[in-house]
Amino acid sequence: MSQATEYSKKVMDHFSNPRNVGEIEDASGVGTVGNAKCGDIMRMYLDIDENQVIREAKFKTFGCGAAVATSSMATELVKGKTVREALEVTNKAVMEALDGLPPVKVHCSLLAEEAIHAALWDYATKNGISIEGLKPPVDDIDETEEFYEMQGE
Amino acid sequence: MSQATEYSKKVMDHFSNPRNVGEIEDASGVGTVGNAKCGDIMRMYLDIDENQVIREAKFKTFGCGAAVATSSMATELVKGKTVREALEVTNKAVMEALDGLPPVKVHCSLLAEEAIHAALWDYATKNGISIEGLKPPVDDIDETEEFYEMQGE
Amino acid sequence: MEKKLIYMDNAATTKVKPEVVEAMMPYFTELFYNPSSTYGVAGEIAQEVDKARETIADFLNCEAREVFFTGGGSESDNWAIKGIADARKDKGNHIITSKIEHHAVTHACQFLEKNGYEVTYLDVDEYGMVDPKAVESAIKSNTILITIMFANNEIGTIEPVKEIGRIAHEHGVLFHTDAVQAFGHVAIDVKEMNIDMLSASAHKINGPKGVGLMYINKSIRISNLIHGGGQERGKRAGTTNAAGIIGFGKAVEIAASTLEERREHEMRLRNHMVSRVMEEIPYTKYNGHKTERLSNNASFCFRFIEGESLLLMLDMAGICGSSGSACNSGSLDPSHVLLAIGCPHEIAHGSLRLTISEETTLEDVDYTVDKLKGIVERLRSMSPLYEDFIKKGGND
Amino acid sequence: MEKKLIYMDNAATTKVKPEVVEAMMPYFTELFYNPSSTYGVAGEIAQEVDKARETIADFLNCEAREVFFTGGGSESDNWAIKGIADARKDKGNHIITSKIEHHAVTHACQFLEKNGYEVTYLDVDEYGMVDPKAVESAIKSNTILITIMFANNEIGTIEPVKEIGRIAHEHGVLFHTDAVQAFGHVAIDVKEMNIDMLSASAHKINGPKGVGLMYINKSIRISNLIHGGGQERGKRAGTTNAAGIIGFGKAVEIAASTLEERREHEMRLRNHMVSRVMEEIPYTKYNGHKTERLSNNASFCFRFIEGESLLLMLDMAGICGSSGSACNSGSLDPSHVLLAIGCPHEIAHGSLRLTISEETTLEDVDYTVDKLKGIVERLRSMSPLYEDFIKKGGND
Ligand SMILES: Cc1ncc(COP(=O)(O)O)c(C=O)c1O
Ligand SMILES: Cc1ncc(COP(=O)(O)O)c(C=O)c1O
Repeated sequence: MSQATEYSKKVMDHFSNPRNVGEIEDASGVGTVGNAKCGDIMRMYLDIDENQVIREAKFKTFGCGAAVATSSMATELVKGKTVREALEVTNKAVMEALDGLPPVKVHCSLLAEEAIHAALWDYATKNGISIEGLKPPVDDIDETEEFYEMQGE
Repeated sequence: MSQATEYSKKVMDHFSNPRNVGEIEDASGVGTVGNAKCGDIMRMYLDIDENQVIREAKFKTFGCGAAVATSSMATELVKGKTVREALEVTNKAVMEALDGLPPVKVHCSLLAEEAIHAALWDYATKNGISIEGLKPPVDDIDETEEFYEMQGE
Repeated sequence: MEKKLIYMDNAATTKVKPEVVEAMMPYFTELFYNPSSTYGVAGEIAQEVDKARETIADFLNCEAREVFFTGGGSESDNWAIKGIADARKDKGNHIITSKIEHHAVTHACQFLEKNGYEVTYLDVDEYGMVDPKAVESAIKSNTILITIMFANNEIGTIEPVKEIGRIAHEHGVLFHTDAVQAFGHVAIDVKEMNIDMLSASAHKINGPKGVGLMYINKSIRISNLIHGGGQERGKRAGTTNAAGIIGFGKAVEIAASTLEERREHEMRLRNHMVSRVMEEIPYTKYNGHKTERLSNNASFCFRFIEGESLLLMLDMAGICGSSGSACNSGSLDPSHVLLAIGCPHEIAHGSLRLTISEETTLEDVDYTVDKLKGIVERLRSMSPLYEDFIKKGGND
Repeated sequence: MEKKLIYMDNAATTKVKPEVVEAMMPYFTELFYNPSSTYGVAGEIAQEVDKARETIADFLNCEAREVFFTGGGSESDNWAIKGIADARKDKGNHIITSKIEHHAVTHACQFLEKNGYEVTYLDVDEYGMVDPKAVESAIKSNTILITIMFANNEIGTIEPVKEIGRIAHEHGVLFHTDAVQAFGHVAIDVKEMNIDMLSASAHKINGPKGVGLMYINKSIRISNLIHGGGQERGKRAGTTNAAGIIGFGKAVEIAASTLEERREHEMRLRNHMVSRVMEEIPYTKYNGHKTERLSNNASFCFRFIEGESLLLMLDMAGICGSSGSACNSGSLDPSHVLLAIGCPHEIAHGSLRLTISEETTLEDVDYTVDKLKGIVERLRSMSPLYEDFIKKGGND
């Protein structure tokens, strides 16, 4: 099925004009998730101030339209939030903010959630902080992905 | 496939205007071949004079377009012939005179040949004559028919 | 082709409606794209295909995702039977069908018989009715599928589908129905009628040839008949025939909205035709059920004459009819359906099927009966069987 | 949809030519009759269907009665493979194919593997070429069929079909070729090329979707995929899709008469496109064979970027292309063809297939390359893989 018509307007908007593309030098936290074999890699950069507020978020993504859009939306959603609030930006929140995703693309939103977590984990590790509810990033998310692919028919 | 276009013009002519339809009262010979189960029955009436010349031939046929046309052509071909000459009116001769038949209809021309033979046999029997080369009609021509059907793909 | 033809062979195929042609047209040229492609224009075509799917789903009272497009009714029938046979081969190898199914069903079943499956071909009564009780008795522990047609293509009899479906479900057996003749002519509610799978074909309801469908209840696992690309949710491969499907959708939309009026019109004319034929042409049998039959179907056997000759003469009079089913013309065997309802061979040979449409007029019908009368007389006057019958005093 | 689209996806499907639409039109309405019917008008349609069959037979250098119409390329492929598997099951159960076949072939083979057959999937070289010697080595005493595509749908490579056919015949094995991409684009002589069976599809050569064919050498016995009525000499049931077939015939007639000029035009533009892309876009791989390839096909892998994003951006620029094969879009797996020619997964994800036609202009090509260049740059600037690559100094 055609992606262009399966994607919501919001997804197409975030894909064609992605917000916050780029790198942050000396970022407080950087997380990279996904792998090239599966066709999606997201890298998220966070700049976090002393009050644990996310001042700035940037991303780079190798992946499909949904991967780009969810990355873009994820950066938008975490900006200005505290670390704790950012943890609550789930894949569902990202999907809802994008007016939904086609079933086969749900895994992209999961990847975005994981990218946030991975960047936060990096920040926590670097600063010796422990953030409640944050788990270490999985090395290879193949399994999770496959599970979610199956959900999407 | 459509019979109307598979049949030659000659076949369609003899089907739509069959020659010599009818009965001959007190015919010199009458022969009926085929069976209703297979969908074709031909009955041929011959009026044969003392010189063994066929003065008149008539037919009745239950069957498809080709059955009617071959019966009609067969009566035309035997009329005016001697009994011996009539024996040489083979199914091939009938087919050729009709500019050919579709493969699945070849058995009709065979039936026409057999109808002539059956009528001649009846004539020979009634008059105690033996006609060289004439065999008694087969009771059930199913087997022969099936053979010819197979030929016609 | 100047002379006007009276078309009385709507069970063989139907004319594509101008609205349907119009609906299809853009998808040959401007919108020729492959609906599976990524680009936007392709996606718009995919949406039109899905609209057709929804129209059809509404008509059948099922979900759009339970409708799968195929290349025709025969493909759907083959898919249903072979697909279930394969998917359930671990569960059993027995299939129940009837003696009056279309060849797409019977020949698919015969193929399976050569491959280790067992098939029960149920008898029908003199009207072509399958007895639901006979279906029930035939069910065994290894029965995996019951396939009984919705309406017969030759004699028009409508089968007790709902009751057969109920029985199938009671015994945990799947129920498929070949509705190629019924779809678009009779209201069908697959849920209410206990139908698990249903075959239909566009060209029988003023849609294009080469497009069919299968409704498959979403709970059913079936193997593909055509493997390959991911079209039709991975269940039927092949580049989506967008023009054909969109035409099919349009045809169903029209058929749905005209169902009742068509039925009434056809019933009125068909009944008039049947009364006249039965009154005016002696030694005639009316085949099929009196009431439980398709509104457009009339099927007769005229004794002492043969079907092809009859059709040729009708053709010369500008009337298109059929003898048995169109697929079998040119074959030398009499219809298996007529034999199954108990016609002797020689009577089965003299069959005529006239199937009208909403476009048929009273004049068409009266002209047809007038001509038919003369033709039957003429052929009988040439028939040795009739000669014998008369000589025997008109008694068998 | 006002903006002009540049269509570079002719391997997915093609626009139906106006002459083809015109040829089909009458068979939807005035001449809608079922070609199998008895009446004269129906017979005239049957004759037109047979004319199409003859046109195609001439084009392939076979007899008309060796051409069988189907519902598409996928059906033909499934028929060839499953039909021979069934017909020869007493002779053997081994099939030889390649790793780069269309899914219609590979998935049909996988289905057979679940049903007791054994399939050898031959490797190809980095250009996608099957080695005839490897075919020969794979033949065993129980081999019943070799099926190798004529030309690949993703990378355009033309296989050494004639040589493979020769080997097949030397060993008394049947040879089928999926020529869906090649038919109408490359001259094919089935006799000269030792082809026993060949699949083709109308919509790849400016004909309608939902119509395909199979050439089957007259000496071959094959089981039906679709059982039922006696159409197509009893080998493929289903009411004859007269409009579709007549359209197919017209498309072949045109294709036959324009073969050389189309090839030259396409080669010139394709080569220009490839040179520009390879010169102007770094880190790009040109997939497929340099010379033994379809004239309209160009296939690239752009490192560090992903295909769907690329396609979406091309779409926004009004360019229709494809990534892998159209049937698989939306799937998350990279193309099995690109993996088979040795592309690593992440590179295979960045593939783009551009397939031009006789209607493509030099301006179209230049516009496409210009846009493509910018899009690849933009996507790379967003790519973490590219970032890593550059940080490592541009070396792997
Ligand atoms: C090589 C090849 N084989 C088979 C097919 C299937 O053909 P169709 O879509 O007509 O079923 C295609 C195209 O989709 C193809 O490119
Ligand atoms: C009852 C029935 N089943 C199946 C078919 C086959 O449909 P199609 O010709 O579309 O393959 C037909 C008509 O030919 C039919 O009448």
